[in-house]
Amino acid sequence: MIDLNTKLGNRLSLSNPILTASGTFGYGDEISDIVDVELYGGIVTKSLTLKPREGNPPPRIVETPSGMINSIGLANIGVDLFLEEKADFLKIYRGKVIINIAGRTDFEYCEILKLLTEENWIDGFEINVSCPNVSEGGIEFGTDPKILSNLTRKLRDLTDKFLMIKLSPNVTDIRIPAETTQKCGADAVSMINTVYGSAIDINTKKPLINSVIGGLSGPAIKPIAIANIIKAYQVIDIPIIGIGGISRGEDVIEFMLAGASAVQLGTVHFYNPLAINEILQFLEEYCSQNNILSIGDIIGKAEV
Amino acid sequence: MIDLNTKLGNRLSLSNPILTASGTFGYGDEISDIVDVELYGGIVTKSLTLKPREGNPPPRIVETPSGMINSIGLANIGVDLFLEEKADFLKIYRGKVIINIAGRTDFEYCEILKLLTEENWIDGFEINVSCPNVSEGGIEFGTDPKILSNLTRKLRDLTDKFLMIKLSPNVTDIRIPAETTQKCGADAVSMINTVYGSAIDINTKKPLINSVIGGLSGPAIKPIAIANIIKAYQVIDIPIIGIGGISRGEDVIEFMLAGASAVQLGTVHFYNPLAINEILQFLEEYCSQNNILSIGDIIGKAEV
Amino acid sequence: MRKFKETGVVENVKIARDIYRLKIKIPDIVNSVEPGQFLNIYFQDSPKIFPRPFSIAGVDDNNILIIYKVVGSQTEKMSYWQKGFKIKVLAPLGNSFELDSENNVSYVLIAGGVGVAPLMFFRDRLFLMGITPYFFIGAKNRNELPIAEDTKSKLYLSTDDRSLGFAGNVVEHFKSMLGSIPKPVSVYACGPNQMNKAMAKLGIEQEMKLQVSLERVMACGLGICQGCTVKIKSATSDCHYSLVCKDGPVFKGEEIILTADER
Amino acid sequence: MRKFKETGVVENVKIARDIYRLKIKIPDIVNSVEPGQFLNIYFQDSPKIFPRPFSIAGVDDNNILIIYKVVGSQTEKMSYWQKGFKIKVLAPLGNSFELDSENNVSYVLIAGGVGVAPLMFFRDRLFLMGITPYFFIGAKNRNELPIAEDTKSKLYLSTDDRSLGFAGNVVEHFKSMLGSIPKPVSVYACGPNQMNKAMAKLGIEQEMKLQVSLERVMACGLGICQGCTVKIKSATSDCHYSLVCKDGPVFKGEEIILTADER
Ligand SMILES: Cc1cc2nc3c(=O)[nH]c(=O)nc-3n(C[C@H](O)[C@H](O)[C@H](O)COP(=O)(O)OP(=O)(O)OC[C@H]3O[C@@H](n4cnc5c(N)ncnc54)[C@H](O)[C@@H]3O)c2cc1C
Ligand SMILES: Cc1cc2nc3c(=O)[nH]c(=O)nc-3n(C[C@H](O)[C@H](O)[C@H](O)COP(=O)(O)OP(=O)(O)OC[C@H]3O[C@@H](n4cnc5c(N)ncnc54)[C@H](O)[C@@H]3O)c2cc1C
Ligand SMILES: Cc1cc2nc3c(=O)[nH]c(=O)nc-3n(C[C@H](O)[C@H](O)[C@H](O)COP(=O)(O)O)c2cc1C
Ligand SMILES: Cc1cc2nc3c(=O)[nH]c(=O)nc-3n(C[C@H](O)[C@H](O)[C@H](O)COP(=O)(O)O)c2cc1C
Ligand code: FES
Ligand code: FES
Repeated sequence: MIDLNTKLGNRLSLSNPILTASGTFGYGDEISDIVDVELYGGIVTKSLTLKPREGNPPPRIVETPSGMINSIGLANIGVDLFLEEKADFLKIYRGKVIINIAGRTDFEYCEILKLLTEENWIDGFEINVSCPNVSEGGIEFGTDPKILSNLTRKLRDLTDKFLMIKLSPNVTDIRIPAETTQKCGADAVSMINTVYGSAIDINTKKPLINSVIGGLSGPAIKPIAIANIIKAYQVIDIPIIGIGGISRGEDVIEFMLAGASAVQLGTVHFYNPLAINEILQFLEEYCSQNNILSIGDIIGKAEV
Repeated sequence: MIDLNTKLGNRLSLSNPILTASGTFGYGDEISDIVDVELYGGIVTKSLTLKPREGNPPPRIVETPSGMINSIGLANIGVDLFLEEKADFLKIYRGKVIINIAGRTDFEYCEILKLLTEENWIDGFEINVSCPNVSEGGIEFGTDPKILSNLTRKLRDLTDKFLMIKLSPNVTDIRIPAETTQKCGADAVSMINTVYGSAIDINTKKPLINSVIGGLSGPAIKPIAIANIIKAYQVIDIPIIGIGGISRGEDVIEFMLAGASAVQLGTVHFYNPLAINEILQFLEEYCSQNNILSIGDIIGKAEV
Repeated sequence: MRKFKETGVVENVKIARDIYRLKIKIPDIVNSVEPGQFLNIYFQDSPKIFPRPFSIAGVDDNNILIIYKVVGSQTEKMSYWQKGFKIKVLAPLGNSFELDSENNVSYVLIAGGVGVAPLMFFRDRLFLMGITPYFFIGAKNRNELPIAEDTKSKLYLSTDDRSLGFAGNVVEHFKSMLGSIPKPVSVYACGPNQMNKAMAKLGIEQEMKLQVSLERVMACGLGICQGCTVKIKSATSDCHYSLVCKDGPVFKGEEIILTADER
Repeated sequence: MRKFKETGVVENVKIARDIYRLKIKIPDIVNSVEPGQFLNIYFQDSPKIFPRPFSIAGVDDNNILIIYKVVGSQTEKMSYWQKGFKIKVLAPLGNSFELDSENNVSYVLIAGGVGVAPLMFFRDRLFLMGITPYFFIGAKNRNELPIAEDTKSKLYLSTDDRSLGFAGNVVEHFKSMLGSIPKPVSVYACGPNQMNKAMAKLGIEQEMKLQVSLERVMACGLGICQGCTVKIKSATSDCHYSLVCKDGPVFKGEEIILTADER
């Protein structure tokens, strides 16, 4: 037996390094009839906002070569309904529960965090900073170091729970937001959120995504995720949670060698809902074949 | 017969909107036995540097989902040998000849341009600004608006020929370099150059690209290219030459609807060397089916 | 209960131009599937990553039937599958057609092209209950008609190119016959968006009970990606988004707001 | 002259564990291909975009033969190809083995696994010239030996697991026999990197004439991407990069600098 325990700083430990990625696994209960949710080290929920959101008009998704673009527009049930409807399931869930939070203003992020940090069945927060900041003319929270550090500090002050910032790859230099969030007290960073992408229907001349530009995910972006993780790993000490196109056990190893302490499965849930089973089996095999006693030993061990 | 003539500003006209992408077609002569080079509106050469370069150590290429990463390291024969060995072929070539230039300092770019702008068989220049500027601590020319405008202005002063700046997608906001180059007198921008990417061999723990981080190209990046072109088209008036994962005639139409006046074929030459034949045939069919008399009529016509 | 299964192809035969019938072995769910439900087929090693949804067109003791048309690369691959080929499927998914609450209604099924699939399964169910429905099937031309005769329904065929049956589309055909079908009618439709729109309009005009099975591009088919939205008008809200894969694919005619820019 | 062709599979048979022989119809080039050259096979609709290079293992009146081993997804797909399946190929590519300039040399061919392919073609040529070469073939075990007997060469087989022939690898086998092969020898080798390295070392130690066919990951196979570089020591330069697809795949033993970190 390989030791898959994963410590993400001082505030969170996982029974294995595989989490779900926000927006690709609902709140855990939706596909628990198909996938054994207990196999994951933890669940990261769909982004929650203060009020429920209908999300963007269709079309919201389109297939692209080895990937997809989505523009769901943060459709979600809002924090109140979440507590009402989803808490029961998540309370008895044995893995860790990480709530992904999105907002339009610092105030919104803070309000949600305040509401949720009291709940003892919640183990931590992932902050989706790829949202337009309406108080700052729509610039994304994650792309401006000042906006990002303001938000991170405020959130850090409000919770003693695990706090992770989810970084966008749509920046010139990922090291800047990575360093910023570490400096402001975040426990970890997760990366990458989706990459800007678009597609046009040549027959109707309409964008295949109603919001025109959406987020690219899936295997196509895996090399982009790896590059960003390698860069970030060189400048920060807090754990990196790797995301982007992970489909197989091999990919998990690749992300960890690049510097990820844990990973999230996203789009793969759509094309292979039972990926987690195959991945855990592969990790066992890889580690025993390579005499690795604890999966944590390979973090950042790529000879870059 | 559809009118495929394409005017790229006042300094360059093409018989059709399909060019080759730098580094994926050599200098035109290398695969002229397989592909009919006259079918292209023009050839964009492999990046030329002042002195010959051996390029990076292997491995230099790796396959990724629907794409590839390369780090050739600008291996090229240098401007002198180029003039000696390649001019004869390009002089009799009936399409347009666009020389792609790379350098480490403003001086290097300027020297090459000076040497080449006198040659009357050369129709224009594409400037590869995804190179580290050694005088500015290795920051890429393309990512800093000041460095980019300095270089563009200097080059503009040196030539009356068609001058196109090739933009990198590895920036927070593509509109900034796009506007910068327009302001500094460039005739056109081409986009996108490759996206940062990396991959690691999980058995050897070594990067699958010697330089660790290389450039991602191929169908995987097509949505990224489309998104960048849509954004740039909204802020600049000079022509955009679209690049990134184009494989089929459908893709060419998609790029043009997004705002590209012409396109370049890159990685597709590796997996379908005769793509140009299929693409030209498709353009004819699409235009006649949709009652388009001149291909130029569709530029930017996506209802975004 | 929906299940993710690795299973095998039992039969794959061409039944019309570009149209095939595929039999897939899934013994443990055949008893729980309902007409209107669909399944997901998964593909390995493809640049197209989404599973493909297909309506369940029938069941026998061990197998599920689907009827599919070759329209792109994945359905083309399917057409090459031979007996014994291993595939992964998730079934059953989505909701189903509801029987009319009244007893003496005329059941009318309206199918455009391969939209015939879920309605054939529904027809089987009705027939088992002793009901012989009216079955209108339209296609572009006779070569694309998935079935030519039927013992379990009163079959009405139409072709756009006049090559067989009624000359015109299936909605026109139905409209032309409406007078001679005993009232009240309960109508079930499945076809291309264009046809579904026309049916929804007709349903409201004629104040008919109507259920329509819709199609949307789906990433998951499971209700988790929130990608397959359709605008719905319901009793409680004027307009909101529903998920075709989870709240559908079957919707009441009066619920549907099919806007111009939806695919 | 290399040509890009859409053509068809003539035969595809299993000849050993995971090893197949594929016959492809390309009548207009069979007369111009040389032993050592390779071809590109192109794949449609795959997330792996590179064509796959394979050595030409022989020709007949109309066809080119290759011998391939299933090692990943594309070679697996190939193993399902049936007679008549349409494929796109580009051939011939690369340089070829050079005959020794001297007359009375002993030709020795050293193959590791499917490295046998180009050497079988070379053996055919030698045999036509009245030369019967020494042919050393090594494999992990007897089930992976591509050929078991040969009338056109003096065949020497070895297996790592001692299941057939000499017990050990093919380089050791050759070394053990070197004393009994009439000098001078001219050696031609093709196999995994490990073997090629060992051969290059042996070649220098023994001052043998040696030609080695190398493999590298290739994006284009055409000499345009500059991706398939190998470090070469030549008369004019101490060390520079050559392209395996264009300057190779055959290199002189003394040219090769195989560094540890190359794949
Ligand atoms: C609930 C549901 C039930 C369906 N039942 C059937 C059925 O019984 N028989 C049948 O032949 N088809 C059915 N379809 C449609 C079927 O899923 C598509 O034809 C198939 O996905 C096309 O795959 P492809 O790769 O061959 O084509 P692609 O190359 O992906 O696409 C070809 C064309 O089909 C459209 N298309 C692609 N995916 C979908 C999709 N998920 N939904 C709708 N249109 C799509 C594209 O927009 C394009 O115009 C159903 C779809 C849904 C959503
Ligand atoms: C000049 C040349 C001649 C060759 N001749 C033959 C031959 O006659 N018979 C034969 O069976 N094979 C030959 N090969 C190797 C063959 O090209 C690979 O086995 C094939 O590309 C693997 O494809 P895949 O998708 O099945 O495997 P993949 O999944 O792509 O890879 C499986 C393994 O093969 C390695 N590999 C992948 N591509 C290449 C490549 N281009 N070169 C070397 N290793 C690779 C990978 O690193 C990996 O370890 C030759 C290669 C070259 C460069
Ligand atoms: C349909 C869909 C919905 C998503 N919703 C969210 C979200 O609500 N919040 C968030 O932070 N990320 C969201 N993401 C991004 C994923 O969590 C993940 O960062 C991204 O998809 C890259 O990983 P992948 O390639 O493994 O999917 C979503 C992704 C997809 C495909
Ligand atoms: C092997 C290879 C070499 C390249 N060399 C150059 C180069 O020398 N100069 C340059 O500006 N771009 C170079 N590029 C980038 C391409 O010109 C193009 O911008 C990029 O590959 C995206 O287009 P594609 O997806 O169609 O290939 C190279 C790309 C590849 C794949
Ligand atoms: S397809 Fe994912 S929610 Fe319907
Ligand atoms: S594979 Fe492209 S140059 Fe050799």
